[in-house]
Amino acid sequence: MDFNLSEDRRMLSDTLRRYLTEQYDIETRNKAAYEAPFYVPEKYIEMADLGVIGAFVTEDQGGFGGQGFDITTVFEELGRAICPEPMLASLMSVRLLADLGQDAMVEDIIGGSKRPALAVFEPEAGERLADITASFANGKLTGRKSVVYGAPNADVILVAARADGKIGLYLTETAETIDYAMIDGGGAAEVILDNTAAVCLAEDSEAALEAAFDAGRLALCAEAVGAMDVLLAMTVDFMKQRQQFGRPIAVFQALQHRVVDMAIEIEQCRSITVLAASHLASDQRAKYVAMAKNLIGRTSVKLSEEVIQLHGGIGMTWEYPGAHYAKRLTMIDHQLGDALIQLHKVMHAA
Amino acid sequence: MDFNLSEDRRMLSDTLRRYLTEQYDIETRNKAAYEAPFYVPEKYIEMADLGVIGAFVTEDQGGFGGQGFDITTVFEELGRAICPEPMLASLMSVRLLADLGQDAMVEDIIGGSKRPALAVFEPEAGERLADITASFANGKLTGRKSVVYGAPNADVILVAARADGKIGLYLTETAETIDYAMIDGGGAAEVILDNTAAVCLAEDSEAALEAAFDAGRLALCAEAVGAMDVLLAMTVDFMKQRQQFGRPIAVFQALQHRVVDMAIEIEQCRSITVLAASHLASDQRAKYVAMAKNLIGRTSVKLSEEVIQLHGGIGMTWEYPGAHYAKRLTMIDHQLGDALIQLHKVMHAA
Amino acid sequence: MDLQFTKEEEDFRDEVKAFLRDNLPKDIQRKVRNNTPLDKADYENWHAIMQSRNWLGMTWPVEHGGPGWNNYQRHIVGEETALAYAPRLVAFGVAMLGPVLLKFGTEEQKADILPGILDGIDWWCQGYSEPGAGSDLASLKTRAVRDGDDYIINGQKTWTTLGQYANKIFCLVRTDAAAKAQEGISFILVDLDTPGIEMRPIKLIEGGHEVNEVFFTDVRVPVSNLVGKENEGWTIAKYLLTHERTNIAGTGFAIRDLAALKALAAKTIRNGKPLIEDPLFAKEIAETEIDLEAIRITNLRVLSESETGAASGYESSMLKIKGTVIVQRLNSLTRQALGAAAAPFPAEKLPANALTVPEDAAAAAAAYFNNRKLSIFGGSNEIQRNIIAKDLFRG
Amino acid sequence: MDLQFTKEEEDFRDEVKAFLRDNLPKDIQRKVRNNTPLDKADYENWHAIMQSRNWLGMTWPVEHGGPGWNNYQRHIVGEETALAYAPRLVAFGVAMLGPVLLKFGTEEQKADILPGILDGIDWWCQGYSEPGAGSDLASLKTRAVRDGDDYIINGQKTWTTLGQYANKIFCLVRTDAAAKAQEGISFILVDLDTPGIEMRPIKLIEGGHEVNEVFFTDVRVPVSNLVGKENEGWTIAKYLLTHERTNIAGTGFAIRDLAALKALAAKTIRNGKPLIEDPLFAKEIAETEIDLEAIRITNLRVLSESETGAASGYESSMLKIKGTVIVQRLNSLTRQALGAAAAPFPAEKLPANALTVPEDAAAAAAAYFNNRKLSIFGGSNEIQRNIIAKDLFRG
Repeated sequence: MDFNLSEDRRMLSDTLRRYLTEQYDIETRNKAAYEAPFYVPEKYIEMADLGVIGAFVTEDQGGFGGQGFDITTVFEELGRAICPEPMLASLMSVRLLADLGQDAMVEDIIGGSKRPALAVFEPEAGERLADITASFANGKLTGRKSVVYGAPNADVILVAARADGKIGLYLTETAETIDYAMIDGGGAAEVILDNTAAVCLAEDSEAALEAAFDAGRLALCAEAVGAMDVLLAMTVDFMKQRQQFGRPIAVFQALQHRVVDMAIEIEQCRSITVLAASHLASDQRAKYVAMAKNLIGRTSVKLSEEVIQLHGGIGMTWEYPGAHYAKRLTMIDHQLGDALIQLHKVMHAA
Repeated sequence: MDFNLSEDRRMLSDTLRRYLTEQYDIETRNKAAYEAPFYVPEKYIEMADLGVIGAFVTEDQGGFGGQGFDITTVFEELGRAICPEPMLASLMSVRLLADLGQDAMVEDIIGGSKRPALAVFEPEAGERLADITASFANGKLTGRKSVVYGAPNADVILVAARADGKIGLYLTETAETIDYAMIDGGGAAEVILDNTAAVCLAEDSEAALEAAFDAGRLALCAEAVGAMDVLLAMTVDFMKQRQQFGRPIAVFQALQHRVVDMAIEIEQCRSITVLAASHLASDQRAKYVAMAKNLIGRTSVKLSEEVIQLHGGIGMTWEYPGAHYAKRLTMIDHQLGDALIQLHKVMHAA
Repeated sequence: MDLQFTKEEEDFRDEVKAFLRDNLPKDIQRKVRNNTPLDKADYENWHAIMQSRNWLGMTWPVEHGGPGWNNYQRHIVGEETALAYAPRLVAFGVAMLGPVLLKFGTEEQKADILPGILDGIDWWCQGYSEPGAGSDLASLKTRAVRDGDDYIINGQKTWTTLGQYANKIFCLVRTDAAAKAQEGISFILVDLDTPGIEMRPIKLIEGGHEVNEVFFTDVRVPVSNLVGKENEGWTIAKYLLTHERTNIAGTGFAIRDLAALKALAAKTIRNGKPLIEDPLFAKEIAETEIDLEAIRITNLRVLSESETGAASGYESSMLKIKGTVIVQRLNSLTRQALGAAAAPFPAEKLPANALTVPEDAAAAAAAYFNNRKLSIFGGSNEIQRNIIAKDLFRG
Repeated sequence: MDLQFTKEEEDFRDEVKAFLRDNLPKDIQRKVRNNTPLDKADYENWHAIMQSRNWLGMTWPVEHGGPGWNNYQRHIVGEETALAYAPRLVAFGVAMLGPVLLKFGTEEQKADILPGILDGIDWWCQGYSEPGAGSDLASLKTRAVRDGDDYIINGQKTWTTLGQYANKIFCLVRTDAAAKAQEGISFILVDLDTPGIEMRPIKLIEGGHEVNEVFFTDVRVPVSNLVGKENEGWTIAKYLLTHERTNIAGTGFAIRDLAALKALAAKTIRNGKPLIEDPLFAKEIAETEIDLEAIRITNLRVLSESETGAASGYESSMLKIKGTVIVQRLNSLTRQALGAAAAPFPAEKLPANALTVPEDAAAAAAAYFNNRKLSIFGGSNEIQRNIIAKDLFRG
């Protein structure tokens, strides 16, 4: 049994942390997160150069990672900086493309010269593949995709669409998008498919899409753990400095115990994320990823609420970095299925 | 709008509180609660003389109450003393009998000379009338009833049983019982019906039984509110006296805030019980009683756990009265459908 | 025991409903429903409409231009205005300074200032909190030093709500630096046009601008602007804090938001069926509804008591804590109900055709974050717990 | 990163399983499964069986008759014995006094006392808490006054678990009344046959007898019974409190109880269908299972760290809090699952035909109440939170 990162992952983790510390302080982050294209293209390429995207796929596929722990290593660091670069989109897309043997495109994506997004879910429907109505026929896509992460400024968009009753994967470079910042920063878009030219990558991609989403969910869990660690430390620091009634509020036992309960839950989140990462390639993947995303969702929302409350008004301000961590942690629960959806999966897996 | 008890109810409340304070201290209570017949027959009759049972039915029916607030007035006082006298059985039974015009028996019950129990639910089935399998034919009852409150030593047992597809109400004086104390005190029994002689009181009693159970649920809510008030006061007193680290533990803010949260919830329980009482005769009865019993169940279990924890080891001892209040409050949730069952009703009523 | 409103009270409720139906401007109502921030004109417009019936000064006696309502009437108005998606009244003049002047002000101050609150000439804001004095308000440091017939004020206030629209501010200032914390504080009125005042916006977590910092540098204010006696301002602050505030539990907002949540959950598809049919989500709604029914009765119980005696600090603290918890839980469930669609920011800037998120729920996440303030301001829920604990464990 | 046990560890697990299958007496197993209290002979029997393989002294080195296990092996044994419904070992001799003597005892004490623990001749109990010294253990008042070669002990201990079966007790006593709280305390061994000792039962909330009060009146104990130095007993107490306790999170019990709960909920009919199909109950089970999976990994993480360094107080406090919360939640759900049938008391005295409550769940309510102790004893969860807070907020 060994809970330490391998040498390679430790190096990637250190490099990435140093890069983000130097290049992505909170002011830079907030500017990037809310101004179109909602990330910094040069920084995206620099991060690709550091090997961030290569870590998402295996050596066979042209990368140097691809395991659960590679993903968690990268995303925990991204979470520590609440980095808005669209790595979630890149992760899910590059793994799909790599599995389909799109070696040339995978190489471009790993290098950062091409950036992909993945458009699956639709307005007026739940987040289930079964609810997809977008369709592909005669080389054209028709339909509407909503909340497509990383779509602003993306070079290619992978689209899940129906043809002959199956849900396949299609690639377009010409889809119209309505771009917006997300409330917690970073970009997403509505994707409008109106006889949009596309090529078919695979005719039946349901299983592959589920696997890609589970990799995305695992990434979100790790991102949350990184953000929670930092937010807890910020809160502790704040409480040691903030004076009320002639004493630092860190001495008030009622507040201390609440912070302790959060600290314990963060360790629980770290553990369940490790467990899910270890199962990313097993036949228990779906269950353990759902468990992890459920616990992360429960904890991250509660943590955010507690942290804002413990800071008082200061935790409510845009100027205070912790507020952005709290927002990100809350909104993570909205991505790729919230705690409730994951809990249903666990209940049905049992 | 007026949240004060009427003059008559105030008098009943005062009289009953005085009686219980004088006659039902905790040692008396614990002895009665765990030694067969698990109550004190003389005291039962004295309480009947005080008008406790008369308060359960209307003047037309030979009593002097019968409204929701009459029930809550009595049971709040019983709860303050966690009195094990089998008034819940008497309440549900006498209301059923009064509605069926069984005037002579009602008179005996109000006077305390006859004591009834109500046997409805069965082992190996949920607590739904639909699940009843006991049957009546040719003047005989067959089946098994479980956890029949107040059955030990009862003079008559009302039995819900099937005949011709309907659930009717039957009366027997000769049923065999397996008596036991309940873990929180007071008596219940398994009732064995093996060609047991009985008379038919009504052939179709489903609606009447639901109404009687709702009256019972309301009573349990009020009992819980009374017990919670006393338990909170005991906990506050304990915390003011118990010294640790050179100070009364009442000064520790983390503990204070937990007590405050309980105190608030107790007020919420009082309010929802008042609301349910006001609806006992309305067409919204089932919904508001379910709401009340749900909130009571959620709160009473949580309160019991918190109180034991706040007392440390002392709250775990038989000798400490608060432990018996905590047990009673926990087990109230097990009677006549727990918080989860009530919540389902609320969800379906919405 | 009688939980019913009287016939007169129900008639009054009908009158309020009719008034709102006929007079609440549709554009303002829509903004409130959609969680779109109101602008200055919206507030002024709504105040003027309420004042057209003499309903603005809710707690004021008739002789000063108020409606002379009792607790129940104020409760009914609070509930109905919330249900109708009317704006909250801007409390600082109407519900705070007004009652303070009526109790502590000189006749001259009443005559000078009260009319301006009702007729909309003056927009008051509040200068209480400071960067180092939040929950511990009594540690405030802004100083007012006597200089002839003036005070000279130096210091900084913060969390000044809607200060960007105000022309006046009432402040707590320290007039005796030597006195113990609460004893050297005075309550003073300041014209925001006075030289030396600078107001700077504070951007909140969800991106909105509703609070401000106010900096005072050698601001000269006449002594006659003092309300009450010098160094007795804490009495006034406490009066306001424990003053019976009808609407503190916010049950009207909760009832409204619960109905909206149910409607949203009924039209939101999740896992292939309406979200409201998901038992796990329905459980959250049902529990919240039960909690709400209970606080509604608790609120009426407190109202009924305070019609005879005064509501204690204990009771308003209890209503504040539980009321904010319920509203915040509803905000959270509404946010959750949107799923992935809660993401866009700022929701109101998206093209109308951009997303199939119901217009009235598009800003649900922003509203959720913004309403975290409910358990912080006006005495945080932790401070309220301390108040209750003091009462519970006294003696 | 590797979450798997090694081949050797898995082989060891199989060996433990086989041992339990072949050696755990069925009657004892049944009592444990049914929450029936064990009697003295049951414990002695089980200790002897474990000792037959030299497995009793779990943490002891081989040269003193222990198995010489590492952390993982102890973890595996803890988990497998729990899953098999084996009794908990009586910790006071094996897991507490033994390690204390190994670290602080003289060679003579080791030679005299350790064998008696393993061979079952001595049953030790613990004299730590006092009526006025629970969470605040250092405020203990029981005094030991030197008199020649003896100490004379006066005072009262409480919460002495299974003291009714013991013949020996180790105590914390105050040997220097003038010293500050923690400094005048010593660790001493007392024979319960010594004149002046009286043990009285404490009946617990659910009716059981497992703890006792012990009264000391002029009890004369030789100075040679001191462990460690006079007035340095607090060091020993702290060593025991922060000493790495493999089983502190109780994950084995939780895994076992979760499986039993699922089986119970599958055969319990509620609202016309198996309770486990009720989404609201299934939610509780699923959330608890997720929490359990997480603590299981947290536990392994801590184990893995403590194989290289020492586990901090922070970590064992965390495992204690979360572990007890999970076990208690499972107890609570099991109690809930029984519905009305949870009522009978004491469950084991009912005739076998009395109730259709599964035999193994009949005492579920009693077990629930009894296990409220888990978050109280061995340092309450509040004390554990204080320990973690001290670490978190240090500096």
